[in-house]
Amino acid sequence: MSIVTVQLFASYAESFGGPTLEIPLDPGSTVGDLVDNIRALPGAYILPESPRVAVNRRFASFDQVVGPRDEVALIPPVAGG
Amino acid sequence: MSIVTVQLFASYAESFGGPTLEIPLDPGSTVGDLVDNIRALPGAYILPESPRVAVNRRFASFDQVVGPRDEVALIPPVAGG
Amino acid sequence: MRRAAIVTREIQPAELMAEVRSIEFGAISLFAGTVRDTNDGRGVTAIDYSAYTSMAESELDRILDEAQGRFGVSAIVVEHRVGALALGDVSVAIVAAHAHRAPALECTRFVIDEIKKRVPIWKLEHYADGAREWVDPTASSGVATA
Amino acid sequence: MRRAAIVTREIQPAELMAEVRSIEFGAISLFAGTVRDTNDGRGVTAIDYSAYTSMAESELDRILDEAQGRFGVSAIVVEHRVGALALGDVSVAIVAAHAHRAPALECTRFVIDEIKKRVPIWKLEHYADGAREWVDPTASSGVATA
Repeated sequence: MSIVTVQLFASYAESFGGPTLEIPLDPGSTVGDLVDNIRALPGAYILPESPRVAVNRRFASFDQVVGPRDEVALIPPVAGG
Repeated sequence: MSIVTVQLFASYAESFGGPTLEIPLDPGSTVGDLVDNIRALPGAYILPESPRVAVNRRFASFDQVVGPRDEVALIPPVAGG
Repeated sequence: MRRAAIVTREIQPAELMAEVRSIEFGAISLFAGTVRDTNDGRGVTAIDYSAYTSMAESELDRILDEAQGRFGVSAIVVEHRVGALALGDVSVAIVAAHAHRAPALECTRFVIDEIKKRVPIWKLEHYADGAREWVDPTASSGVATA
Repeated sequence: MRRAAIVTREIQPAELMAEVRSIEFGAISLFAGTVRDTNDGRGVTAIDYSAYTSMAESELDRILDEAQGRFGVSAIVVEHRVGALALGDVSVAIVAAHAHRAPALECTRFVIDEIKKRVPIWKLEHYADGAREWVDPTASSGVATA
């Protein structure tokens, strides 16, 4: 079991009450497992059915393996421009 | 019989050797008649099959009637931008 | 704000943008045509632009009318320069502003495309080999510069 | 010249144009997004933009890579501003230059469309009625501002 730090921004940071989450994950866990764990937390009502997750500054698929050395972020609906 | 002044520009002015032509026309003549008369002049080799003609600052069709009170111009292929 | 002009001085794109800018709009699209150093494979050293000025301004006005009808863009400014232009000089600039980006972008494209089809402006290109030629985009070898 | 940046200072579109300008190019296309005073029918008084800056810059770089591949445009600069923006402020500017106009225009449009889909930037709108809301273009009532 290790801890993955997840960065939060904008509406997600407000909903979860801070700029990061510390999520415990078994080795070999995927982005999908991470999202499942996050869904159990208070504030998770804000997440859509398939929230976008970035791993090492790229959008990641739910089957991508993720661990404590990765830079992980939950990406709210973007609204640039 | 009256005289219609035709403005020339760019390559047409060079080909006909000046900025205007004075073309005699019968009353009720059309743009097509005007072009036919111009074709008889030296320098007319430069004209394409259907040269563009402007009457009163608008492109005109060959069946439009034209007379000495109109502002008439022969428009070479445009190349703005 | 709607304005179309043939000018003999330098075109300042930033000033045209300032003309259309407003807090009602979220999008500004600008297109600038500049004199480049080659055309159709030949080295170009300068271009003389000339126009049938009064008709060119009327035709530009008609194009802006049509653009407003098609895209609902009321804030649009276009200037086309004539005279002796050097490499890099701005020959034409179009700026359109709208609440949303699609109409602004499409309007700008429409206006430059129409200018190239029907505004009575001509260019005499001067080439590196000393030749000069009137550009004829309708000729088989003709290639538009911008 | 290719550059993408998230900035906190005022964006100067004319300076971005100067960066891409060259006598090799005949066409410059610029798009600027600005803060407008209404969105989805509500009066807007200001917008706070925030970003996941490092990823936003990487994602902008990838978009410019793709644009270069699609349109052959190598001269392109994009800046997106973050922080507290006032009405009328430029939030984003994209400038592309190319020998010909179609690639420059299409490149600019592609880049702004992609920015709106996938660059991690967010805006918190402040409304005339005192409310504030994170803009969500994926929500049913969401309307893109520019």
